[in-house]
Amino acid sequence: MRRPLLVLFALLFVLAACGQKAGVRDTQQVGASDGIGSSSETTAPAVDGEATVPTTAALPGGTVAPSPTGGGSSSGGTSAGGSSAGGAAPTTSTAAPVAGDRTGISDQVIKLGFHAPVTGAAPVPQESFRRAVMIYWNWINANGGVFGRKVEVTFKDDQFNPSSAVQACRALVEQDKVFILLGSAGADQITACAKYANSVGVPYLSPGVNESDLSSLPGYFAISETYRQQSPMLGQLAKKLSKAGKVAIVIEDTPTFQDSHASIVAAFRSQGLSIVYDKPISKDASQAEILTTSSALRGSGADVVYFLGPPVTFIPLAQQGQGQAYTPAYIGPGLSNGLNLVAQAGCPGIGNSRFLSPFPEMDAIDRLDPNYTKQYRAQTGQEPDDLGIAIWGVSKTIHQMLLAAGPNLTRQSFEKTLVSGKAFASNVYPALRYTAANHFGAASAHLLQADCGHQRFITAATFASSL
Amino acid sequence: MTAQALVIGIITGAAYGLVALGLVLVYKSSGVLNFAQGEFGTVAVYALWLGTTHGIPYVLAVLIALGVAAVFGFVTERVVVRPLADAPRVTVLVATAGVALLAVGLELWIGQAQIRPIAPALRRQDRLRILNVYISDQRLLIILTVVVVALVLRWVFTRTFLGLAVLAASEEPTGTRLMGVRVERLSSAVWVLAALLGGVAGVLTGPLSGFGPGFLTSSALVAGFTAAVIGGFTSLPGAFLGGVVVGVIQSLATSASWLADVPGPQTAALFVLLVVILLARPQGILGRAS
Amino acid sequence: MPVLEADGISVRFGGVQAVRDVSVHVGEWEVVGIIGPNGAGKTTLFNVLTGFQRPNTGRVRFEGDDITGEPVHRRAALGMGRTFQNVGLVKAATVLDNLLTAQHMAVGYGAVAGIVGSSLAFERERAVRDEAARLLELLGLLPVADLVAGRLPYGLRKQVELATVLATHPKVLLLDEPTSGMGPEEAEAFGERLLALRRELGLSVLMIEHHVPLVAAVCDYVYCMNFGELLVEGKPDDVRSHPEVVRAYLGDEAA
Amino acid sequence: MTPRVAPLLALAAVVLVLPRLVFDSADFALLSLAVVYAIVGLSLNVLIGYAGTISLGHQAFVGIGAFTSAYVVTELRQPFIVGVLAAAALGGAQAMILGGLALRVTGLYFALVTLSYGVFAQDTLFGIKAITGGGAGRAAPTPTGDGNFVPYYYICLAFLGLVLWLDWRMMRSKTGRALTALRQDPRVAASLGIPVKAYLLLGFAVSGVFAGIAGALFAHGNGFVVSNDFSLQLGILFVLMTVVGGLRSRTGIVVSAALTAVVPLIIREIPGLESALARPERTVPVVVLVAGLVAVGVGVLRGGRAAQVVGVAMVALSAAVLSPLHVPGVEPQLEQLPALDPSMLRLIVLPALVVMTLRTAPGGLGQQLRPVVRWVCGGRFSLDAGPGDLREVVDARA
Repeated sequence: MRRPLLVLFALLFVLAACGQKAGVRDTQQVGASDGIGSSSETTAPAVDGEATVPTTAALPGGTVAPSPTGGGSSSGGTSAGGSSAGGAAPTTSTAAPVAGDRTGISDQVIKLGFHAPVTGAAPVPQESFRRAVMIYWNWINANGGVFGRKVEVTFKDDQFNPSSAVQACRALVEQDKVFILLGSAGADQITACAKYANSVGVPYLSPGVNESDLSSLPGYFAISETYRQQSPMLGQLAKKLSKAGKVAIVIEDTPTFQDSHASIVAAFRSQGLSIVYDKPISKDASQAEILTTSSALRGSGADVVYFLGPPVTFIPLAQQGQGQAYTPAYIGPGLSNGLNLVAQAGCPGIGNSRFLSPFPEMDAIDRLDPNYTKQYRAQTGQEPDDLGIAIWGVSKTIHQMLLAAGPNLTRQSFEKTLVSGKAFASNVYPALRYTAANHFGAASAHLLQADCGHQRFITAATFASSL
Repeated sequence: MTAQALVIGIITGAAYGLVALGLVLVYKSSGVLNFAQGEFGTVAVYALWLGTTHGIPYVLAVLIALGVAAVFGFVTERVVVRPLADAPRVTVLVATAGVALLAVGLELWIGQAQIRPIAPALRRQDRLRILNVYISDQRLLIILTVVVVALVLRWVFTRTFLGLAVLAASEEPTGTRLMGVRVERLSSAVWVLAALLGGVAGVLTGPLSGFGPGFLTSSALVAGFTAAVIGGFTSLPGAFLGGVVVGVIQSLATSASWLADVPGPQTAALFVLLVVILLARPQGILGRAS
Repeated sequence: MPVLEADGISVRFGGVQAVRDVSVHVGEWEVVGIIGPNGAGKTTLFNVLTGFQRPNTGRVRFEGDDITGEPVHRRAALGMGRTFQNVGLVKAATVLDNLLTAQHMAVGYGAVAGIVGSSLAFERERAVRDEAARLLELLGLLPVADLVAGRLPYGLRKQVELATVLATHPKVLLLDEPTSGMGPEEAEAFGERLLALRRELGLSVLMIEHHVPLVAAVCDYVYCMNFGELLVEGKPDDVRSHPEVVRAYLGDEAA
Repeated sequence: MTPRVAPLLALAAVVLVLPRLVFDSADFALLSLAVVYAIVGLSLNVLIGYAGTISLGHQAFVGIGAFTSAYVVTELRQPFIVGVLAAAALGGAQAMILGGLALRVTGLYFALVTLSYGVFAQDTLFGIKAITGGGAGRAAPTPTGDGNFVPYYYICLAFLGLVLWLDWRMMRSKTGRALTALRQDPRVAASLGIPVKAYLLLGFAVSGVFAGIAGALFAHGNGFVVSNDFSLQLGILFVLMTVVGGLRSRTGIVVSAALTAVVPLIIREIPGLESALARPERTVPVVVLVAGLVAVGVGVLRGGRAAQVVGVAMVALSAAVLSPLHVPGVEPQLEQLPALDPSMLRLIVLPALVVMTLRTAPGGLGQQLRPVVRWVCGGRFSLDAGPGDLREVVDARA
């Protein structure tokens, strides 16, 4: 009986030690035109020299992105093995010449690193994320790329956990040698990663969340309004919505949200509203806590509730409120990517909620950027959703920045371009204008409103800077 | 405020009682602390979710989900518990913890990490109003279920041949076998029953806040064990009462202003409660000293 | 001065009076026996003497000092060695390791010094090993030194147990049915060894024993218990022929 | 017995040199984690294997070490080594407090206490903002420079060596004998003069010190710690890997813990496995395929006709299901992203191994490795190199 076990263990042990075989990495590579990415069956060799630019990005297994010099072999720390054309970029390194740091840039490719929670406590919907992540860049790459370079996005899951986020970002920087890092959702994760990125001199961009921890980082740039910046607008909104003049504040219990809390308190006060409830809510709130909170909210008489926390907490809170015959207007600086899922899960409880968001909802996107739905349908054959808009918008903003930075791209020139005073407008995310002193360059947001009749959110206002 | 906390505690504690019942059932009949009890429920919710999203009517999907839980319980007994019948009880505990972890792994794999919503069996939210707290039909159903199950099981264990045989088998397996009782079958029956109870707990509480991998283990296993300890670990109605006590203490801890600066006051309250009870009355509040 | 002395010991378990007002004493160099039918409270009394059981009333004195509240290991340190009815060995360890374990008090280095491996600890370990080997040789157990104690035949286990108790350097030995499971000849041999040990090591002995001829042969003094009370005490021959004892316990055998 | 030099040198080469040759420098983060897990396994072994007391809250022991060291290094601005020492001290202290409870509450009930303690630590202790940063976590800089894991791996190895040495010394000295005695029969231990309660506390303290060291190394290897790193799931994982390694077997535990940690690396190194694992509909046939091959193998070895037939059928069936997946071009582009973090496979592999271990090989991996270890230590190589006491896997006092 013992012998098979021995063999199994021995096998595992040997496999662990038998070295780096050509295979897939744990990175989740999304090659520019490498249609099959990391699926194991791909054994197409990397083709040296010129590759025809694919007309559409969805040519599976067809053309492979041009291999950078030295690709394929497992020298040094960067090769991803034979199958993944996007893996290797040993041509440039941190030891680049005086011209600047060209890590992640080659003549053919610009590599971006992207982290988001697809697992963990409050993950973004995986399938939908999976579909959306390369749509914008596939389209750009198919039309010549950025100054002839293809953009590749390497994605890693941060598990909605700051600690995993740092690891993901470190792997993106060290293993995948990306040019810049992008964050998407989750304030704690973004803060942790931004600090890391700053410590190794890699530019980091994300939708703005909390300001206090990030404003001191020279390499951090917010591509939307921060929670603090949104507070005055939310104050006005609360003033408009509240009949009784009584408002409540429910914020997830993390130090990251301290400045958000201070700013919303100030905003409510300046609108002359009286704050009748102000208590944090636990990260993993139990049934009893949610019931107690909703009951206390009802007891306080607040008819507007500012909520800042993950959907996993918001949805049961709103539903429980409805069960307690309590339906205040919930407002806030946006739940994480993809509000329509919140609507599907939370209606009718969330029926009376309005959130600010860096990107518009499905009802307005065609007016602002008709290419999105077209490309989404063409590339995936599926109906587009709002998570796709979020990713599309980020990508488009980065594209503007890369174009502005010009063909002689380095990390230094990129950052210099950002703070040159130029405006970057994607027409999806708010227009951005940074200065050397201010890396929080957005001045507007979209206002989204729940529409429980159709279980979705609709865009009540686009690019509002006050209400 | 305190009176309200009492009501909230009772209605949330009933769910703990349901988990505790399954734990007590297994412990009473085999002396095993079953760490997989929560996952019996989570697996059932996943089955319910798969069923309803594939267009199976709700009631049928619930039945299928309970069936899945029962099969899971049966397989656990056959593959893990029975071969370890002679092993120390801590060994079996480790094995059931392994089963729980396995279930979490499979759930992650099949359903991903998403927290998902699922419709309740009964939708009316504001059926009853006690001390300004509305109690939904789903919660009433949970309370009713836990009371009925506790009483029925108690009756089974004190009045029926089956129940007495189970108890006898746990005390004196050889003697019971000599009396012509098939001890192995009893063991299977107990685990299937426990898994069914777990499944009921899962499909009833899953809709309250949505579910994810391992949700019943993380939200109710520790509370369920504490409830069982309060109930003396062998008393079935005691498990229900223990659940209510835990629920009330948690909701008091949540609303207590002097605990406002303590992070995770509910978990802290649970830990302190368990330690205090075990130190003061190791046999539990309702249990009798052996 | 008596080595071990118990005064007016009573123990109650719930409603059951296991031991009622029992006094025993063991003088220097004495071999004292406790007899009585099963359930007479002998082992409970033993547990009180060695510290496993707290008496409800009564005092226990060792060499004149009151040790009633002392924990088991402290009594062992004072010089009380005890064997168990069902063989008190570390069953999974080898015979040698058992003897090393038994010299716990004698090793002469601290626990932390042992863990970090001070030179004193290494040196003392060697000394302890030598002592273990000496004891094993003394008892003729060297051939089984590397065998697992729990797997030895019953009689050998008993002998190993005695060796471990001797390794604690006791002044008084408390033996709980040392000859259970032995035949008459083995028991007789055991009695001789016991007397020899007393001679060589200067031990006092208190033993629970059923084997009456052995008690008669080796004991200087005998207590007889029944229903938790002391029935009779005295010289073995007197106790043996006492009518109460005959009626209560020895009736069949004496007849 | 004199140890054989050649195999020991080979082992040293495998541990010290081989990783430099085959792994990226970035992979050393995971290799460091493997060393940390090995220390955790040894720490848990002191409690379960030596003292016979179950702990299901060991993630809290590790977490306390992690936050202590992170706090000492970032807030108090002390060097790394001071952080590790502080972590070891506090880890030992909190373990002794819990040990005090173990004196009063034994067996299964103590298992419940540790379970509850672990969750309490995660939610409450690790939520104290001033020390742990609340939910936002705390930075813990890597002493060898950020992201420079190669030297850090060797630092971790040095600590593993230290822990192994302490463990070995403990078991060869009076403490080890006292723990063995009190685990098997506290009454016998006491009557031999061993202060049972004190040694149980000492066992907890040693376990806590080891766990504290592991926690500090974990924190500084991660660069960042947050309360969610120390979940109930991790605590169970720790227990399972220790049991699979084989209680009271240092070798087995180190190997098993290390393998548990490097599961993602293993998956990556097996071609095709990662993407096959991405989605259940693709993995199930793979599992069936492997199971079928095993069934055929067992059938051939044991002469079981039925097993062979069933095995062949399973192989054929799964091959039929799998074959379309291999046709290039069929893969839709959406499949680019594997669905899950491969580390979740730990949650499936380890429980399966634990059930196998408990049922058929109670000595765990340590028992399987014993012939080899014996041979390396200078004994004869014999597959039957018998262990003395392997009847109980977890003979905690219950």
